[in-house]
This record gives sequence, C-alpha cells and structure tokens, in this order.
Amino acid sequence: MKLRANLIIGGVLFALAILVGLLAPWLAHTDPVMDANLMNAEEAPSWTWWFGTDGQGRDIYSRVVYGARVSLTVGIVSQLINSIIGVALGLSAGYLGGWWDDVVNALTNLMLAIPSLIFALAIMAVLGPGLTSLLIALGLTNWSFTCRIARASALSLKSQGYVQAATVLGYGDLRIMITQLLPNMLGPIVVIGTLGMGSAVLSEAALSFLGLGVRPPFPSWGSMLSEARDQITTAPWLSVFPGLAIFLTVLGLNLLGDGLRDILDPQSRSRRR
Amino acid sequence: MHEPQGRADDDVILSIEDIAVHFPLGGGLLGREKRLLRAVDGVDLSLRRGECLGLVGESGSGKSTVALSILGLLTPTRGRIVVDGQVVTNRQSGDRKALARIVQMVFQDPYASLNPRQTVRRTLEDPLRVHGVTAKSEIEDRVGTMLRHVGLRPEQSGRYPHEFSGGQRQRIGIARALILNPKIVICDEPVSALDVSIRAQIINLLLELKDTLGLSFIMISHDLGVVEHMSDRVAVMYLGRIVENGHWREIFERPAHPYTQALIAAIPDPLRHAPLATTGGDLPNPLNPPNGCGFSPRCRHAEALCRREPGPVLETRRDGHAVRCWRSDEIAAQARLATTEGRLNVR
Amino acid sequence: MTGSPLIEVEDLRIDLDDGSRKVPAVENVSFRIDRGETFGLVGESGCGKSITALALIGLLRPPLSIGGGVIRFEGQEIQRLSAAGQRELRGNRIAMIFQEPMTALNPVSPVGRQIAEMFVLHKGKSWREANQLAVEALASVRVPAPERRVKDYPHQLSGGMRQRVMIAIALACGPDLLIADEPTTALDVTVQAEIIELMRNLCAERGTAILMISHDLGLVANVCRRVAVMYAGRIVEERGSADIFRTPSHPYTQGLVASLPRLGSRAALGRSRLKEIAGVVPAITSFPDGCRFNPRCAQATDICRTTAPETDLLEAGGLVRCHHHA
Amino acid sequence: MLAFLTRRILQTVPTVLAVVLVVFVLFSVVPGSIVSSMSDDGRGAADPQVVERMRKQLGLDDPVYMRFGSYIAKLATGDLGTSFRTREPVTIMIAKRMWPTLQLIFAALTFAIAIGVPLGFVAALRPGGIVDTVSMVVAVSGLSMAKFWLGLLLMYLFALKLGWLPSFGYGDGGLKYLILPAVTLGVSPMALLARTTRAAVLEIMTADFVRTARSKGMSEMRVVKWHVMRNALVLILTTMGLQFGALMGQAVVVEKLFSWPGIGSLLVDSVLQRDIPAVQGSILVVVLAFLAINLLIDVLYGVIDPRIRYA
Amino acid sequence: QTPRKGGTIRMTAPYGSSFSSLDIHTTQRAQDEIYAKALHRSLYIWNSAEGKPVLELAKEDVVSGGGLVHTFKLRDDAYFHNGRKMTADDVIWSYNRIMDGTKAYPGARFVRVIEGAAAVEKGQAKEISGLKKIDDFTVEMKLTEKVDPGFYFFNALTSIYPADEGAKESFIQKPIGLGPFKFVEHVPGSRIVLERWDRFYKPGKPYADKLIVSVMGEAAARDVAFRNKEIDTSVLGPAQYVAYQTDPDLKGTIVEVAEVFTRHMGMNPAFKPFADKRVRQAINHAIDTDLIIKKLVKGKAYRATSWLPLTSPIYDKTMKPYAFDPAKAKQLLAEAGYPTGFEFEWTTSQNESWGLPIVEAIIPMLDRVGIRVKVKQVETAVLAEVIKKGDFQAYVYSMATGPDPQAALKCFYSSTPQSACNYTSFKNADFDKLIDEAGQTDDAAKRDQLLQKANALLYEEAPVWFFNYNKAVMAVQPWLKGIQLNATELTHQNVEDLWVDESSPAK
Ligand SMILES: Nc1ncnc2c1ncn2[C@@H]1O[C@H](COP(=O)(O)OP(=O)(O)OP(=O)(O)O)[C@@H](O)[C@H]1O
Ligand SMILES: Nc1ncnc2c1ncn2[C@@H]1O[C@H](COP(=O)(O)OP(=O)(O)OP(=O)(O)O)[C@@H](O)[C@H]1O
Ligand SMILES: [Mg+2]
Ligand SMILES: [Mg+2]
Repeated sequence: MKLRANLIIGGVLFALAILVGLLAPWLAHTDPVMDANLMNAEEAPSWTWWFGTDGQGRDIYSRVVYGARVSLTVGIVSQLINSIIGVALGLSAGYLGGWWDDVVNALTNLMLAIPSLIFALAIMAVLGPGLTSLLIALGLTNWSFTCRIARASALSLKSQGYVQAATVLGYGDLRIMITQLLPNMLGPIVVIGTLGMGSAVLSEAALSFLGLGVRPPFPSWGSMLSEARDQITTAPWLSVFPGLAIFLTVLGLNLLGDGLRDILDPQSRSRRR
Repeated sequence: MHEPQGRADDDVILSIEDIAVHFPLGGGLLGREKRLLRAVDGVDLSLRRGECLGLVGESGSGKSTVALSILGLLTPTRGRIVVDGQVVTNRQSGDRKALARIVQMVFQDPYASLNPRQTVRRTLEDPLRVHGVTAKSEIEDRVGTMLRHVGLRPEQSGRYPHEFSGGQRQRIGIARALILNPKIVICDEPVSALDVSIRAQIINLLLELKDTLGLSFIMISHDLGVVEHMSDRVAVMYLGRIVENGHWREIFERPAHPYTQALIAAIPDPLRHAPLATTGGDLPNPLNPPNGCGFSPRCRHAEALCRREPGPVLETRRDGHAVRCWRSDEIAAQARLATTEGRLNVR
Repeated sequence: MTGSPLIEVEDLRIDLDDGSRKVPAVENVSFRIDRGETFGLVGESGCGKSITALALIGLLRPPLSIGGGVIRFEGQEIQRLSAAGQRELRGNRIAMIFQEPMTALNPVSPVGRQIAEMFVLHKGKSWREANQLAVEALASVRVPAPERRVKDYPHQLSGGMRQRVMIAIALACGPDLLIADEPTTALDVTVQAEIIELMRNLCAERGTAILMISHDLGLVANVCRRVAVMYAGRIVEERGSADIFRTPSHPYTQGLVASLPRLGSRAALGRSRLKEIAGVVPAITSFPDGCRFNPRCAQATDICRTTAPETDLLEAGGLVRCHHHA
Repeated sequence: MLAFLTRRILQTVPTVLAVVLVVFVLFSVVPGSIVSSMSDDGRGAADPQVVERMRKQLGLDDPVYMRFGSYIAKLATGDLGTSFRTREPVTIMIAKRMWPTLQLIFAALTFAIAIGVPLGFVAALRPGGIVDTVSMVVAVSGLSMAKFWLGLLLMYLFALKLGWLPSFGYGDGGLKYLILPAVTLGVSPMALLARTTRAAVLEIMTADFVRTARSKGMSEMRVVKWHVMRNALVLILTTMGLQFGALMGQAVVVEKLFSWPGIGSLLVDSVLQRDIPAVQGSILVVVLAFLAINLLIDVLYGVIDPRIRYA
Repeated sequence: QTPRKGGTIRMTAPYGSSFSSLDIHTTQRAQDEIYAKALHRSLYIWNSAEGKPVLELAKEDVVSGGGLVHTFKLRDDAYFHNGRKMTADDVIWSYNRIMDGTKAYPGARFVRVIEGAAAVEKGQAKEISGLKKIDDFTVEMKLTEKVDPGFYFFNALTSIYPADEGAKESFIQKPIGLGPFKFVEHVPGSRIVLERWDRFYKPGKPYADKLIVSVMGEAAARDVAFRNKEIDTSVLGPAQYVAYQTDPDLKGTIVEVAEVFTRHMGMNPAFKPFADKRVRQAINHAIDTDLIIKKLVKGKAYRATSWLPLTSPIYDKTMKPYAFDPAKAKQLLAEAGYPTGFEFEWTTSQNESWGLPIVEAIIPMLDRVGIRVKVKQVETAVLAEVIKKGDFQAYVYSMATGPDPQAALKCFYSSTPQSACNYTSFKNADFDKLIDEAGQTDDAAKRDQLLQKANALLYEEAPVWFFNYNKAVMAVQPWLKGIQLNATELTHQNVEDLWVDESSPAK
C-alpha cells in the first residue's frame, strides 16, 4: 500500500506530540508549576527561555511540554470514552434492532440536537472546572457521530455472509458482535476517533476561553492560550507557542485521520481495487 | 450415478408446512402507513435424506427467505418447519445451537461470506469451540480433515481470506458449513459469484461431498443448468409461492406450469441463432400482487378464471409432481412439444 | 465477413498504471466488425472485456490508458480525432449500454430527460422538442405509457424497464455501432430474453452493428454471428458462433464449453462429473509468460511456457491463439 | 407532504421533552445560584434576607419534580418562564437574540458554501493537482485552529492593522459588523464543506451514470453541470445539516469574542450566572432551530433526490 | 476650555457580555450601573472630587429628631423622560417598591434603614411608615439608626422611578428615569443607546447628544477596539496597563484611581491551622506581596495594609504592611505547632487580578515555608456561594470596602452572619466593642479613631492575607473630557459632565 503524505506528516506530528508528553519531565527545563519566579516574569524568548516566560515567571517552553500531557489526555481519553459509548450503543442497536434500536436512535438524535459544546458547557458548570470534569464533559457529548457510524456499519455488516454464517453456526449474539462485527467496523471508527481527538483538544481550548477549562496549576495548551489572549499584542509569545502546539497537534490528527480514511475506509479501498 | 427414487415418508428430514413470511414495511411509531410484503406466502416443501432439492425462481420470488426461515434466521409469520423431527419454528433462542448442528448454509458471495479479520483456522475452529469441542487435538484433527475434504491444504489454514482466490474461498465456506457435521446443507447460489471456469470445481465438490457424507441439500440457483445437473427434485417458486414441484426429470422434460415453461424456454440455446421465447412483463411488485394466479398477467394461457380469487392451489398428481395452475393439463401437451423438440439434440 | 469494416481494432494494448509501472491489462487485441454485424466478446470476469469496449468509445480513464494499437471507425483513426470529434462519435455513432441499469442511470434525473439529452447533444434540438422525441424513443423500446414514464425516475422502474431506457438512450441517435456490455447480467432469465430480443430486433431494423459483451458463452453464441473469447487480456479464439460451441479449438474454450452443465444435457446424457478447468484465473499483475493459459492447460508443453502463441487462421474460418490447437 | 411534515414535527416532541428534562436535571444539581452570582463582583455584600426571599421567590428551594412539573405545564402554553437575571419573560429575551444569531450562522454558512463548495469542486476536478493540494491544506488548517484565537487574529489584522472592518459589536446591524464574526465562525464549516464536496464529487465522478453521460458524448463541463452537481448536493446537504449543530455551539465562542448579541452569548452569560430559565430557554431554542433546519434539509432532500418520497 | 455641545460618547461596559437587567432596582452589578448613571438618578449622588455622597434630587436636607429624622426638600425642576415632573410621591413609591417583600430587590438592604420599611418587606404594612409626604416637593424620612443617609441612597439600586409607570410591563423594555440621557435602544448582549434629555435639571447639561454603552467583556477585543478608536473608554487589566504605559501613543490616555476594593485571601478558622493567629500571620509574612503587585499585577494595585482601603476617609497612613519574611513565617509556624507546614485547599476563581494567576504565583512562595496548596478552581458564581456558606479552607476574593468605613468593618462584627459578609467567621470581643462604641458616638472624630483602632486590630489578627487595594485604570480617548476619578467604581461616570471635542471620530 502506498503511504500518503498526509498519513506520514499527520502521524509524525501526532507521534511527536505524544512523545513530548511522555518525555515531559526530561524535556522540560523547569517545573511547570513550582518554578514560578516573579523576578523572571514576562521575558521574551531568548536562549535561556526558549519560548519566553509568562506573567508568573514560568518557563513557557516547559509549560508547553507539560501541557502536552493534559491536552493529549483530554483528547485521547475523552475520545476514547466517546468511542466506547458510541460503539457499544451503535453496534448493539444496529445488530439487535427492535426497541433497543429505537432507544439508541432517540438518544443519538438527542445528542445531535444539543450542540456538543453547549452540552459540555452545561456539564462543566455542573461538575465544576477541572480535568476529570472536562474528560467527562467532552467524553459524554461527542459520541453520537461514532454511534451513527457504528450502527450503520453494524446494519450493513449484519447482512454480510460471515455474520449470517456465524448465526447459522449458533454463535451467541455477544460473540457475534465482538468477533464478527467489531473488528470489521474499526476502520471508520478509528478515523472518526482521530478526528474527534483533534476536536476535543479544540473544545478544551474553547471551554477554557468560556471560563470553564482545566484545573490549574497543571497547564493545558487550551488554558495557556486562553489566559494569554489579553496579551496578544503585548506579549505575543505567551499565546503563539501554545497556539502553535494546538494547531500542529490538531493538524496532525486531522491529517492522520484523512490518511487513515484513505487506507481503512472500504469505499475508497474498493474504488482502488 | 445413484438417484434416489420415491422413498417412504419417514425419510423426510426437513418438512416445511405452509410457511409464510411477511415483512411489514414502514410502520413504527408515527411512521408512514404500514404495508405488508408477502415475501413467502404459504410454502410447503419436504426434503428427504440424501436428497438434493433444487429451488429455482426469479429474483425476489422468496427463495432466500425460505432458506433463512429454515435456518432460523427469520421467524415465519405462520406455518411450521420440522427439522429432523424437531419443530424449529417458535423456538427459543437457546435452540439456535441445536439447529446449527443439523442445518448449515453455503452463501452466495465467497468474498462477503468470510470474516476478513479471521484466519481460516479460526473460522473453522470457533464453531467447534462454540459447540463444546475443547480438546485441542480433536479440533485440529477435524479442521485438518475438513480442509482436505474440500480440497485445501491444512498448511494454508493460517492465512486470511483475501489471500485466497474466489473458488478457494467458496471451498472454505463449504468447509465451514460442514465442520459441525450437519445433516442438511442449504446452498444459496453457491456458484453464481464465481468465475465461469471455477464453477465446475465447486459443483463437483458439492456432489462429491453429498455422496461421501450422506448430506441432504437444498440448492438455490438461477442457473437452470446447474439445478438440473444437481437436483433430485426441483421446486419452482413464483411470487412467494411454489408453482411447481417434482422430480427433476418431470420438471425439465414435462414442465406443467406455464411459468416453468417460460423459464426453460428463455434460456438461450448456443447452437441456435434463434429468437428467445419471451413472456412479457416483469415479476409483479410483491407489495401489490395480482389477483388470482400470480403469473396470470404474464401468462399467455391466462383466462378470466386465472384472475379470479382464490388463486389456484398446489395440486399433487401422480409421482409427486405438483402444479399450481388451473389449466396445467391443457397446457402440458403443447409445452412438451415446445421444449423437448428443438433442444435436446446435444452431441 | 466481407464489406467495409465499420470498426477495426488492431493490436490494441491497454495499460494499467499501478503507481509504479504500467501493466498491460489488454494486449494484442485485434478484431473487426462490419456494418450491421453482431459480434460477441466473451470471457471471465477481469479478462478485459469492458475496458476494451471503453477503449472503443474513448472512455478509458486513468489509471487505464491505450498503450498501443489503432482503432479505426469507418477508416478514421479514433485516437487521432480531437476531443470534440471523439465526442461527436460517442453517443451519436457509437453507443453503449452498461451492465447495471440501476447505477448507469442518474438517480436524480427523470429518465425522459436522460433520453432527451441525446437529442440536445447531437441533434441540436431544443429541450422541448427533445422531450417530445424522448417519448417516442421510450415508446420504441416498448415501454407502456411512455408519456407518463418519461417523468419517472430510475428507481421507480423495474430492472427490465431501466435496461429498456438504456437501450432507448443508446439507440436515440441511430448509432452505427451499439456496444452492449453485459446488458442482462443483472436480470432474470425471462427478462433477459425480452431485452435481448428487443435489442436484436431494433438493431436489425436500423442496421446497427452490435458488439455484445458477456461471460455467458451460450447467450453470446445465440445472439451473435461471430464470437471472440478473451482470456487474461488476449483474444484466444474468434469463430463463427455455431462453430465455437460445437468444435472449440482453444483448450480454454473447450474447457468452458465442457465445464458447464447445459440445460437438457443430463436428461439426454445422464449425470456425469463435470469437466473442470484446473487452477485459477491469473491476476492482471502476474500474467504468466508464454501462453497465458498454460498453467491451467492440460496440453501445455514447454513452448507454451516460454513463447506466446501467434494467431492462427483456422481452415474452418476463424482465428485461434494456441500452439496446439485442434 | 403535509402528512410527512406533521409526522416529522410530532416525532421531534420526545426529543424536545428529553432535552428539557436533561437540561432541567443538570441545572437542578448545578452548584452556585443566581442569588450568589448577583453579588459575585464583590460590590455590596449580599443581604441574607434578600437572598432568602429571592430563593423563595424563584422557587429554588422547591423540590426538583415540582419545579419540573410547573415548568412543563408552562412550557405547554409556550411560556418559557421569567429570567432570574433580567426579570423579563425568557421568550422576549430570546426573541431579541434570535435574529442576530441566525444572521451570524447564515452568514457563516453562506461564506462556507460560497468558498468551500467551489473550492471542493475545483480540487476534485484535478485531484492531486496544485489547486487540490493547496485548498486541502488550507481546509485542514482551518479545521485545526482554536476559534477564539483565529477570531482574535482576524480582528487584529482586519480591524487594527488594515482598518477595513469594525472589530466588534453589532453596531447598527450593518453588514460590515457581520463580516469578521461570520468568517471566524465560517472557517471550519468552509473547510469541512470543501473536503466533503471534494470527496463527494470524486466519488460521483467514478459513478456508473457519469460514465453513461460521457458515453453519450457529453463534454466534462456538461457532465458536471447536468449530472454531478445535483448528486453532489445531496451529500453536501447532509454535511450542512450536521454542521448546523456544531455551528450553534461554536457561535457561543464567537459571539462572546465579538460582543455579538446572539443566543450564544446569552447562553454563556446565563450559564455562568445560573439564570436557569434563560439557560433552559436558550438550549431549547437552539435545539428547536437544529431540528427545524434538519427538517428543512429533509424537505430539500426530497426536492433534490427523487428517491426520497414523503408519503 | 469650554465644553463642546453635541457629539457621541462611546463608553464600554467591561464586566461581562451583557447587562443584567434594565430594571436597575433588581441588580447591583457594577456593569449595570454604568448605563444607570446616565438613565437614572437617586436621592444622593457620589461626588468623586469630595469622595463622598452629596444631595442630588433634593436641594436641602434638614436633620432633626436626634439625627434620625431627615426632611428633604426635593428639586422641583426634575423631569422624568416621559415629561412628567418628579414629586415626593415618586420617591415614596420607589422606596416602597424596593421594599416589596415578594420581589426581593437587593436595594432593600439600604431602604431598610428607614423606619417601618422592614414591616413592608415582611408584608405587615403596605407603606413605609417612616416616609412622609409633607408636600409635593418635601419628604420626611425617619431612620432607625443614626447614619448618614447619603451612603444609603446614592447608588442606582435606590433610583427614583416614576410612580406607577415603573410598575408597567413595558417599563423593563423601555425604562424611564430622571437622568441626563433617555433610553433609545437596547440590543441585548451588545449595547445600550441613549440620547440627550433636554429637560435635564442641570442647566446646559448634558453636553453630548448621544451616549452609547457597548458591552465588551473580552479585554483583548476591547484593546483592539480602543486602539482602533471605536470606543472612547476601556478598562485596562494589568497586562494592558503596562502596554499602554509604554506605548507613546496611548500613554496619555490612562486614567487611574484607587478604588474601594480590598483583595484578600480569607482563611476559615474551622480549618484547624487557620484557627491559630500565628499561622495567619505566617502566611502574611510568607507571601512576597510587593513582588506580586509589581510583577504580576504590573503595579496596577496598591499594597494592602489592613482591611480599609487607601481611599477610605479614615485610612491610617502610618500603618506598615506585613513584611515579606519567610524566616519569620517559618518561626511562627513552628510556634503554632506546624514546623513542617501543612496542606490546605484554596478555592479560587479565574479572575486575572485576584484569582487563579495570583494563586499560581503564591504556590511556590508558600511551598518555601512548608505550606502546600491544593487549588480548587470554581466559577465566580460558585465562589460567591462557597464563601457565603463557609464551604472552604481558604478563598481569594475582592470585596468592596467602602465608601462607608463603618459598613466595611461591620463585616467582622461577630454577630454579622457569615452569609452576610463575615466570611471568615471572625469573632473578637475587643473588635465588637470598638464597633459598638463607634456606632453610638456622635462625635465624628472619635468615631473615626475607634474605627481606625478596629482596623488596626484586624491587621494584628490577620483573618485574611491582605493583598491589595484595587487601582482602577481606564484608558480614555483624548477627545473625551470631564472624566471623574470615582473611587467607588471608575467606570461609573456622571455622564452629564462628560463631553467630546471635535477630534472624536464618532458622528
Ligand atoms: N428483511 C427484509 N425486509 C423486507 N423485505 C424483504 C426482506 N428480505 C427479503 N425481502 C423481500 O422479500 C422478497 C423475497 O426475497 P428473497 O431474498 O427471498 O428472494 P430470492 O428469491 O432469494 O431472490 P434472489 O434470487 O434475488 O436472491 C423480495 O421482494 C425482497 O425484497
Ligand atoms: N479503473 C480501474 N483501475 C484499475 N484497474 C482496473 C480498472 N478498471 C479495470 N481494471 C482492471 O482491468 C482488468 C480488466 O477489467 P474489465 O473491467 O475489462 O474486465 P471484464 O472482463 O469486463 O470483467 P467483468 O466480467 O467482471 O466485467 C481487471 O483486472 C480490472 O481489475
Ligand atoms: Mg436470494
Ligand atoms: Mg465488465
């Protein structure tokens, strides 16, 4: 299979972000929280401070590096929750049909009808700002798309010979769903998941902007960016670097998603066959 | 070759008694108006041990629906299916396994009927495990034997379906159907998706297996040549009903129903550069079937009687040949002329 | 086989660009069709029938392209024509019907309009006139109540009706050649019989030549005067239709004729084991050297494995491409 | 058609009720209340007596089911209650905010369609070409930027540096005030539309009926005009319907940033200040708008795609 | 320079993305009073130059009855925007309205000082018995306490509405007041437009024809708009304060004033370590407050010494704030029994001037003396509730500590409930005594002295970490003249005194 440029660039960007997050303690120059020294407040980027320092005198570089942890956790974990909910509901609804399908459909329509950012805003208000709340808020509000895809895949796979064969062979419903349907619908789900991670990172930033972001003092790119917005003219480095980090990571995820779609999406594959 | 002739009724391994499958379309809470699609509307069939029953008919006539009902994948709206002495309609969900050990199916599309994410070995081992075979050696044994039966080498079992050709895949599909030692195998168009040059291999294989394993077959096909070649008895379906049912020779040499006649006459004869016999019109919409005999709008013999309700019944004549036509006797004579004469002068 | 050829294909090669290199999907294909003649092209799935047809009408798209050879239509080399010139031929002089009538018609356009387009494109009619002509065209393919049917969308028609519409479109401008690529594969036998008869009659009336493509040897032999058999991108045998069935020359054709149960054969001859053709059809990227049928051929010898056979003229008429042909 | 509309409208009733319930339950357990938020700027400490009266007056101490019951009862008569904060009927509040939000969203969609669809078409006609590559890079980049950040950059560039457009506000409702927020909001649907259009056109260009059209001797221009566009529209429409919900969400951010007087900023304010009737009302209206738009799109489907028929 | 007549003043309301309500009796937010200053008038008005409330709607206040009875001679030239002249009935009607117990108007806490008002609130009476109409332009007001009514009746919560008009449904859509500008249009979430009221009672005023108050919660957006000359005033945060100071074009636009807000970290004595005075003092020593103000707050604040702010009339200039002395802090902690420190949870909002960023800067400072901080971030609305309920170990907040020093100090009076404003549940007998005495004395000087003493006691007891007093900073375009340095809230301008010269780009 020919690897596409978007897959490579996207994969590299995303892998880089993950690596930065994992290696944060080694990459960072200073502790992102405790090393606040007001004597160094708001230094422009220099050899000592690669990305400059913020109002509290903390090294932006180190904070961006540590920020990868929070931002990626938000992206990955919340999307994972979404995927699990979406697949569980969509798969079972599509396969089992009947009243359960109606229920899941109603739920999906409900989730689609309330814009997810608004829903997340409401949930954040209830749970209070913080990482866990954020994971829950973003994890509970974006599964409808996955669910629809999973349901549609389940419906179409259900009539595939091998699923019918499994039924004819006396497999239980759960076994059929897990061994026959699930592995064959992962492609599009993974694609949606990758794209969803990107939008979760952006949603985190948006919620930060609306005043309901991640709990301090651990920095997230979104909260850094949102806090720095007042100083866009006076200390642009405060926002440029976290902004760039978000941009590159989300760009990477989007490219990766596109690239994966080219490979995994049966439609585009059959077109090439 | 050995051809079973009229046997005693205790030999019947599968009997279908007046089943109907109706699909409600639309409907649902606040949905649009409900309409019933009578995919199968009163079908009686029986299959004897070691026999191959051919099921032919136009697309949408309900052949697959009958098959799926036998397999328990569809619950008939009415009627009864008895498999090996057990009534399988109105079954509980737990019976699925028991039924699986008796009836199995070979699917049409070898590309879609194998799970692309499972090796051939898993495809064959899993059913055994589900059915309580746990001993490793026994599993390996049975899988190996089965692969050899269908003409594949056991070494190939670690591969994935896409590494096989269409014919090989269909062999795997057959192996899967046979791994539980079923008594009945239903083949739904087993060769129509295969390359022309491969079809003979599969047809031969099926016939071989039928003899060596003593299987009973239901063979669904569009291809009358294949049906004629394989079947002991043939049932012709039209619009959800059996219109003719009998010994293969009867059906192909003395078709009694005008539809069967039309069907046979529509097959082009490669040696005759002659116009094909046409009936006119398409299969009617099953949502809105014609009055009386379903074939009457296309039938050139149709009279007022044919369009009157109720339609004709399936009437069994001697030697088990059953026809659903008011006028079959009158037509039969002409038909014999039409089909036998021009056609059967093969080398 | 006399008279001026309507279309003539000489040594056609079609390349498939698989990203890194060009693989010939069709090679050394030559045939000619006379005015009003019926010519059949049979072969298994993937042997290159459809792309040959597309090459004739100039519709190959990347990754496929014509890699060599000439196609002449009434003596004119089609490849030399300008794009506009090719378009003028297409539809007007050479028409085509496709296998799947559901997808070959635009689902969101009324069938009448899809027919009318032909008159607008090639006859310079206004839409109003064209629509009128469309009704007539639909009537000519014996669609009942054509005035009403023109407003229908493809999904409202049955498969047979759709294929009639396709025929109406194809024959709208009275083409000289009709390419029918598996026109009935998706249809039931009874409907197939009607479509074939309709096509045959209309073409005969108008003197339109037919290139019919199918994998059903029986059907093609019944419809066409001459039949060419393709295997793995090459024509292996070309004969009069009765001959090819009765006395096939190429081992592949022989295999095909013998491997399929024919209606009536069991009654006449009893049930015998069918003759199998061993092995599988080769993939386009891994055509064997020499004769492409050699790995499956019982009569293959060393020369078959190294040298591709040339086309031989048969005494009884026709061509065959085999070192050991009967 | 009428029957279809009635049925579809009736079908939305459960969704609407569920939305009401979900929001109600969420905000019955939300910490903080309008009462405390009234004094959250630290000016004048709250007077405990007033606080107590207010809680009673607003029914904040009633059990949830009672509040829900009376809310539903009022809702049935079209009454969305009275805002805790402004003390005016929520219906009036929303009515005043509805138009600016619709203006913003439709402007954003217009921008997205006007740029995204042609971009997608052009890209699809020469896949792999320079236009394709550039436009898809632009599209993906548009999707990857935080909205408020993009908005600030645009504001900085077009208002401050170039001085072409006002930087904020609704002004007198004139077009020039609309441009920056609409573009900010429109960038991601534009990107999505460009990608969807490209994918849709690419897919349709390989469809059998396009081959048929070519076999008729049609030029590529005509093929696209007569056969591809309408089919692509079906796919594009689907994206737009789903985008509408996301846009409503994004509007919250954009309205806040640009001081745009829409439902979005009303919603944020109401959430932050715990003006529960206003929160419920605005979410309800957003949901209704979403449902209405999707209904409209379903109807449009019927117009464009004859395969869909409403009995 | 003589003020120019005409032109448009374009002010901003920076505290959120909308106004709460057009019924100013219902809201006490600083945001809403910005427009209310133009639209409405109260009995008194804040005089920024004198730093105290002065009579506005009354020409004269005659005090009798031992300082409890005030007889106000009302203006006879004040017209509501519907053209009706204001009379004593309107004053009485408005105060009665505010006391409507079923409506819970926040202004009730001021009007309650009139005798009989509480009875109206409880529904026991229909009218405030302490308010009497003597004639159309004379009102007699009997108070329950000996206080300066100016502090009670100067802000917009006690605006005078036209009697009966104010009860109409339409009033909230189209409010009518006595102010220098009348209501034209409100685009919720965007702006309020007002125009000159020709019959305003101050001759020749207002100067401008039109006043637009735009809601602009986003500091960054405000910055762009101000630089782009789309607005005439903008409130500056610390970051922009520095930026404007260093920008030669903008330097001259800065206007600053010390506001009567005290930012502080409140400590809950229910949390054991904070029950010990030494711990609280240690915290005051451990934090390098000056550094925070200089670096993080960018000098946009004044160091707090104790509770009462710089602009308080009784501010004690001799008092010195807690010194930054980690060693001392450690020692105090050790004495209190926490030689290795302890951990506490600090509840904060995101506020840039007194919330999260400050906490983030303090975390390492406290860590150096062994105190570990767990941050609990909540929304502003929740913070206000948390503080009132005492549901915290420590919080950081900004509270109005003026203009009335007595009222500000009363928050530490032991019988003041926590839900009112005694958030740290402060209990100190000495302090209570000082406040009581101050309340009873007639001698202003003595009262001030007593209050000063109480303030000093708070310093010693350190119920809070004294952070800073706000320095309000506003950027004002050069063409806008007449800005008053209002210490109660810089954005609250008596708009009749503002005017724009010809260089204003607004039409
Ligand atoms: N699940 C279903 N829901 C609704 N209608 C169905 C369903 N399954 C089948 N049908 C309809 O029932 C009729 C009979 O279908 P069936 O598949 O049994 O026909 P068939 O004879 O097997 O046709 P083919 O030769 O095309 O396989 C058709 O009209 C079909 O559309
Ligand atoms: N667009 C394409 N891209 C890549 N390969 C193609 C394309 N079209 C055809 N091919 C390949 O070219 C070969 C010939 O295809 P063609 O469609 O002519 O076969 P065919 O003989 O018509 O088969 P069928 O009976 O299945 O229609 C096949 O191997 C096919 O995979
Ligand atoms: Mg079928
Ligand atoms: Mg083909």
